[in-house]
Amino acid sequence: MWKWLHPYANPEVSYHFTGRLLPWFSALAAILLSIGLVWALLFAPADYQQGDSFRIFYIHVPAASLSMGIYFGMAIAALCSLVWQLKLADASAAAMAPVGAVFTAIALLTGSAWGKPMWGTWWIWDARLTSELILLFLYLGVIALHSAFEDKNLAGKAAGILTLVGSINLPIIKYSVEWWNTLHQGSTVSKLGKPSMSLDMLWPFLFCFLGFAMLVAVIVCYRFRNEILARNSIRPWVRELVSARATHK
Amino acid sequence: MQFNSFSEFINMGGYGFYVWLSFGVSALLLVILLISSKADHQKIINNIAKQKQREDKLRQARELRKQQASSAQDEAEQATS
Amino acid sequence: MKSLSYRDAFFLVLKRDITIALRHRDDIINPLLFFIIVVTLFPLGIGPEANTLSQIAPGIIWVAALLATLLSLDRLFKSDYNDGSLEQMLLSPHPIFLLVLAKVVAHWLITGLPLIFIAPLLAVLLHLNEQSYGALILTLLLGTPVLSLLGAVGVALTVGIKKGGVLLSLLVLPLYIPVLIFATSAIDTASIGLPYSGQLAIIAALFFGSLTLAPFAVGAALKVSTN
Amino acid sequence: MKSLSYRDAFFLVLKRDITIALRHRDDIINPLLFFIIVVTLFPLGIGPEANTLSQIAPGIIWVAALLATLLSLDRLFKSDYNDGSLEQMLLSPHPIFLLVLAKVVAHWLITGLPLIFIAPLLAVLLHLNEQSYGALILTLLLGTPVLSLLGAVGVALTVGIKKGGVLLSLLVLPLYIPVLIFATSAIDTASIGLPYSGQLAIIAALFFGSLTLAPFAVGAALKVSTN
Amino acid sequence: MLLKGENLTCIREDRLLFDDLNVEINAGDIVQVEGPNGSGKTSLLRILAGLSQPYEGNVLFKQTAISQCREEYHENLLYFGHLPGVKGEMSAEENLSFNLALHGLDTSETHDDLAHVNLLGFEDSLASHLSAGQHRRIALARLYQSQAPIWILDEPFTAIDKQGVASLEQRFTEHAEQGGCVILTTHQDLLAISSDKVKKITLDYAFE
Amino acid sequence: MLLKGENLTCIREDRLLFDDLNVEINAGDIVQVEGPNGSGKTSLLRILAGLSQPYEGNVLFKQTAISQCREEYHENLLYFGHLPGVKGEMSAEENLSFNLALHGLDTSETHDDLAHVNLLGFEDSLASHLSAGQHRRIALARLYQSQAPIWILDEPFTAIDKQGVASLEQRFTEHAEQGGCVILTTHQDLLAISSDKVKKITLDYAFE
Ligand code: HEM
Ligand SMILES: Nc1ncnc2c1ncn2[C@@H]1O[C@H](COP(=O)(O)OP(=O)(O)OP(=O)(O)O)[C@@H](O)[C@H]1O
Ligand SMILES: Nc1ncnc2c1ncn2[C@@H]1O[C@H](COP(=O)(O)OP(=O)(O)OP(=O)(O)O)[C@@H](O)[C@H]1O
Ligand SMILES: [Mg+2]
Ligand SMILES: [Mg+2]
Repeated sequence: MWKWLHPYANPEVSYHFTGRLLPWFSALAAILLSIGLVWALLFAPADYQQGDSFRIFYIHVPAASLSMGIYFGMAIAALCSLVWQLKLADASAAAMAPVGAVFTAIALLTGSAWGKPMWGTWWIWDARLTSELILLFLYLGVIALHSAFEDKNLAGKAAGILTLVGSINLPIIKYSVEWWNTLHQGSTVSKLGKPSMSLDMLWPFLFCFLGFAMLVAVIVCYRFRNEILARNSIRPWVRELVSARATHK
Repeated sequence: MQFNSFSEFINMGGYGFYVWLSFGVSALLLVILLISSKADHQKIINNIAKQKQREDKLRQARELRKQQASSAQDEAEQATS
Repeated sequence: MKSLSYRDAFFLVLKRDITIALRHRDDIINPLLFFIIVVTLFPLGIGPEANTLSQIAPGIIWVAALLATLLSLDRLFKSDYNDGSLEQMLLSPHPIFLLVLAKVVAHWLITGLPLIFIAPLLAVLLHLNEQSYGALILTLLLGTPVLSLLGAVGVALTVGIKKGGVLLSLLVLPLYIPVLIFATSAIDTASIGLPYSGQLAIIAALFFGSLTLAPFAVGAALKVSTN
Repeated sequence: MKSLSYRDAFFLVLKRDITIALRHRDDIINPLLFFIIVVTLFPLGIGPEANTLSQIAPGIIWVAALLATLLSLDRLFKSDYNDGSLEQMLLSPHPIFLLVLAKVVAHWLITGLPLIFIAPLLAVLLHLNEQSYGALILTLLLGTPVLSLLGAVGVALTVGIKKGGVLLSLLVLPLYIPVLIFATSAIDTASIGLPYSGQLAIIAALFFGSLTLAPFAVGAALKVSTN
Repeated sequence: MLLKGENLTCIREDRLLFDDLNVEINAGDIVQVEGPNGSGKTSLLRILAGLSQPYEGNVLFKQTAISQCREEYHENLLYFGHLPGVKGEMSAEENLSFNLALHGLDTSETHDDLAHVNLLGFEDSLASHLSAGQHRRIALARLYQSQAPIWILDEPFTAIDKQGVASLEQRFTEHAEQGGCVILTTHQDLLAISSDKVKKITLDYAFE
Repeated sequence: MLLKGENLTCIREDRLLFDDLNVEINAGDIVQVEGPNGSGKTSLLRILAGLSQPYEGNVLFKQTAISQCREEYHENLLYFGHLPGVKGEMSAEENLSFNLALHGLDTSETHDDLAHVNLLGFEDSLASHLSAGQHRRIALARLYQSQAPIWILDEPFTAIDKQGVASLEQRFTEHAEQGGCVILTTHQDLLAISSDKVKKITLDYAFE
C-alpha cells in the first residue's frame, strides 16, 4: 500500500520533485492572492455594521485557520516520523513550524488590530484569542527545541515528541479555555454579530484563503528543500549540486 | 469599485489605520519569511562548500604529515644502514 | 541475576531518589520556600486589601505551585544526565517507562506533596474564601502529579541541551495551562458554594491520561537527548 | 604582554559573554518568553475581568520580571564554574570585581534590557492604566540592573553547591523585595496621576548602592565558592 | 560470535568518522579501539552500546539487531563511558549497591568489590568528597561483580593510578578467559596483557 | 627560587593528606607530584595556585606570600586543572583568543597554536562538538604562547593521544630550559623527558 510512496521517501527524489512543483505553486499563489486581495480591498462591499474594518477579515480568518491547519499537518508528520522512522517527515515538520508560527502571529496581530475599533480594546481574554496565543507558544516551543539541538535528525525527533504531546493537549486547551471563559464572565464585550456572508464577500474570501494556502505550500517547499540539503550534506548528489551552485569568494 | 477616490481608499471609512496596520504587518512578516527561506538556501549551500574546503585542507595536512613521517623513516633507515 | 521484578526495579529507583533528596535536604525545603516566597510577593506587589486578595488567591496559589514545580523540575534528570547515571539507567535491562515513572513519583513525593501541606496556610494569608479549602487541597492533590508528569516530558527533551533552563519553561508552561484553568475554576466554584465535581473529574482524567502516556513520551525523549 | 588595561579587560569579558549569548540565541529569547508566559498565566488563573487585571497589573509584571531574572541568573556563573572558566578568570591578573562587573553588565544587557522593551506590550494585555506606562518603563530601567547585581551575589554564593537552583531563589528573593515594593508603588502612584519621583529616587539609590558594593561582594563570594 | 557491527557509518557535524566499518567480536576477545583524538572511538563505542544510532548500518547481538532485543542485550552489556555515573550525594557503598541492584546483581559483597578498587576505608565517604580517581573507581568496582559477557569501556584508565591500571588489566584478562569480551579505548599501552591477545581496531579516517 | 611552600598542611574531611610539607621550586625545574589516587595531588596543586587555602603553612612567590601579591603572582602563573575552562558555545579559535587575551597575551597567532595541538581544520568548530581529547587540547594550546614562568598542570595528559603527549612533554622541556618551571601530576610515565631531569614529590601519607 505504501509502495507508491517509496520513491518520495528518498531525499534526492523529493528534493527534485518539490523543485519541480515550486514554480507551479508560486504562480498559483501569486495569481490567487493578487485577485483575492484586490477584490477584498477594492471591490468587496463594506460590512453594514463594521464598515471597512471588515476587510481585515480577508487576512485574519485565513491566517487563523491556516495556523491551526499547519499544526495539524505538523502533528501528522511527527506521527509518521515516529511510527515509520521517515526522516523526510521530520524535515517537513521542521519546515512547517516557522510558517505556522508566522501565521499564528498574523492572526493575533490582525485580530488585535480589528479588536481595537470593534471592541475598544487591543486584547481581551476571550477563549479564541487565548487559545490562539497558547498555540503561538506551542509553535515557539517547537522552534526553540529545534534550534537548541545541533544535530538536525535528533532535533526532528525531539520536536516530533513535543508536537505530538502538544497536539493531544491542544483540544484540551481549547476546551478548557472556552469553558473557563464562559464560566467567569457573561460576555462583557459583544462578540461579532455574525453576518450571514453574502456571495460578494464569500468569493474574495475563497480566493484569499486558497492564495494563502498556496503561499504556505511555497514557503514550506523552500524550507523543506533547505532541510533536505542540510541533513544530507555528505551525500554525493548534494556535493555535486553544491560545487555547481556555491558562490565563491 | 467601492471607493470613489484614492484618499477614500486610504481612509477606509475611518478604519484606515487598523486596516493598513493589519495588511502592512502581515505583508511584512510574510515577505520576511519568504525571503529568509529563500536566502537560507544559498547559505546552506555555502556552508556545505566551506565544509568541503575544510575537509580538503584536512586531507592535505594529513598527506603532508604522512610524507614527513615516511621521509623521517627513510632518514632513520639510512642512518642505521 | 536478572531476577529483578518490575516492582523491585521501581522501588529501587524510587528509594534512591528519595535517599538523595533526604541527604540534600534543601531539595525538599527549597521548592516549598520558593512557593511561600512567591505567594507572599503578591500582597507586597499588589497591596494588602483583603477583598482583592481573596478574589485572586486561587490564581496566585496555583501559579506559585506551578512555578515552584517548574523550578524543581531540572532535578528530575539533569544531574543524572551530567554524571552519567542516566546513561546507565537507559542501559539497564528494565523497561525505561518504569524507571521514569519511579523517578517522577519520587519527584512528586519530594516537591508536590509538601506543597499540599503548606497550601492551606498560604490560603489563610491570602484570605481565601473558607468554603474553598477542600477544593484547593483536592485540586492540588490531583493536579500536582500532572505537573510532575508533564514536566518530565519537557525536562527529558531539554536535558541534553546546555542551559535548557528557560527553554524548559517555554515547553512546559503551555502544557500546564489546562490544569491551571480547571483547578482555579474548581476553587472559584467552591467559593460560591456550587459543586465542583465536574472540574475535579476533568483534572482526574488529565491525571490518568498523563500517568499512562507521559512515561512513554519521556522514555522516547530521553533516548533522543542522550544520543 | 600584561598590557591589558582595566577597560580592555572589562570589554574583553563583556564581549565574550555577549558573543556566547548571541551564539546561543535562546539565552536572549527564553527569559523574555518566560516573562511573557508568566504574565499570561495570571489572567488564566485569576479570570479575564479587565478591572481586576488592571488593578494587579503592576504587581504581576514586576513579579514576572523578577522571576524571569531569577531563572536566568544561573547563566551568570554556573556554566563558567562547571567548565573551569571561572577558575581561570579568578587566576587572571585583573581585579576580580572588574570581571564580575563585566559579567553582570552582560547579563543585564542580555536579559534585563529585552524585558523593558516587551513590558509595554504585556501591560496592554493586562489593561494597565495608560498613565502608568512611563513609571513602568522607568522603574524597570532602574530596577532590573539592581536585580542582576543582587542576583549575582546570590549565584556567587551558591555556585559551588550542587543543585543550588532553588536555594538561590531563597537567598535572592528577599533581597529583591524592596525593589518590588517601591517599583509597584511608583506605578500605582502614577496611575492615579500623582508624582512618583520619591519612589524612583529610592530605586536609584538602590541601584547606585548595589553597583558599587555588589561587585566586591561577588568577588569575595566567588573565592569562597571555588575553594 | 557475540557482537557484530555491520557496515557502520558515523557522521558527526558533517564529518565522516568511519564508513562501512565491520566489526566482529567473539567470546574471549579483548578489543582495543585505537586512534588519535577525535577519530571517533567514543562515537563507535556508543553506537555499539546502542546509545546512539549510526547514520547507516546495524549492530547485531547474537544475530539480532540490538534495537529488536534491547532488554536482552542490556542484560548482557556493561558500558562505562567518559562519565562514570556516580552520584556525589551518595556514599561509595550506596552508589555501588544501586548500580549492582539495577542490573540485578548481588549486593551483599560490596565491601569486597570496593576493596578490589582500593577504596577500603572510604565506603561511607560521599562520592563528591573523593578525588578524581577515587570517584571513577567507584564505578569500576562493578567490574568485579558483573556477569554480563560484553564489556564496553571508554577510557577506563582515566585518572586511575598505576597500580589500579594493573589490576584492571588483570581483571580484563580474567573476564576474557571466562568467555566474555572487552571492548575498550585507551591512549595508554596495555602493559599486563600480552599484545598478541589484543585485537585492535584502528580508526584514523580523518588523519589517514 | 620561584615558588616555595612552607610547612603546608592539608586536611580534607578530617583526613590529614600531608603535614608540614616543604616544597621549593626553582627556575628550570620539572616537578612531578606523584601518589596514588586520593593522596592529595590535586589538593596540593590548588594550594600552590592559590585556589585553596592550606590548613597551615604558606605559599611564597619570590619570598612574598601569594595572598599579598595576588595579581603579580597570577601574571606569572598558568594553571590547568581537572576542568579545562573551555566554553562549548565558542569555537576553538575564539576560546583560545579569549584565554590568551585575558592573560594579556598576543592573539594574532592562534592559528599556529592550534596547529601545535593538532586542531588544524577545527578552528571554527564549536568546542562542544569536539571529542574529549580535542576539547582539552584547546585549553592546552595556551601553553605554546604562555610567557608565565610557573606552570601548574593537573593531569594535563588526560584524554590526550600518544602523539599529543609526546609533543607536550617536549614543550615542557623547552619551557624549563627557558627558565620556567613546570609542576605537574600524571599517572603515566614521562617518556620524552629523561628521568634525572624530573624532580618528584611523592605523596602517600594515606597509604604509607
Ligand atoms: C487577537 C485577536 C483575535 C484572535 C487571536 C482571533 C482568532 C481567531 C480564530 C482562531 C479564528 C478561527 C478560525 C477558524 O476557525 O478557521 C477566528 C475566526 C474569526 N474571527 Fe477572530 N480573532 C481575533 C479577533 C477578532 C476580531 C476583533 C474579530 C471581529 C470583530 C474577529 C472576527 C473573526 C471572524 C468573523 C472569524 C470567522 C468566524 C467563523 O466563521 O468561524 N476576530 N479568529
Ligand atoms: N571536595 C572535597 N571535600 C572533601 N574531601 C575531599 C574533597 N576533594 C577531595 N577530598 C579528599 O581529599 C583527598 C585527596 O584528594 P585529591 O583530589 O587531592 O587527590 P588526588 O591525589 O588528586 O587524586 P587523583 O589521583 O584521584 O586525582 C581524597 O582522598 C578525598 O578524600
Ligand atoms: N556532540 C557532538 N556534536 C557534533 N560533533 C561531535 C560531537 N561529539 C563529537 N563530535 C565529532 O566527532 C568526532 C569524534 O568524536 P569522538 O568523541 O568519537 O572521538 P574520540 O575518538 O573518542 O576522541 P578522544 O580520544 O578525544 O576521546 C570529533 O572530532 C568531533 O568533531
Ligand atoms: Mg572519546
Ligand atoms: Mg586529582
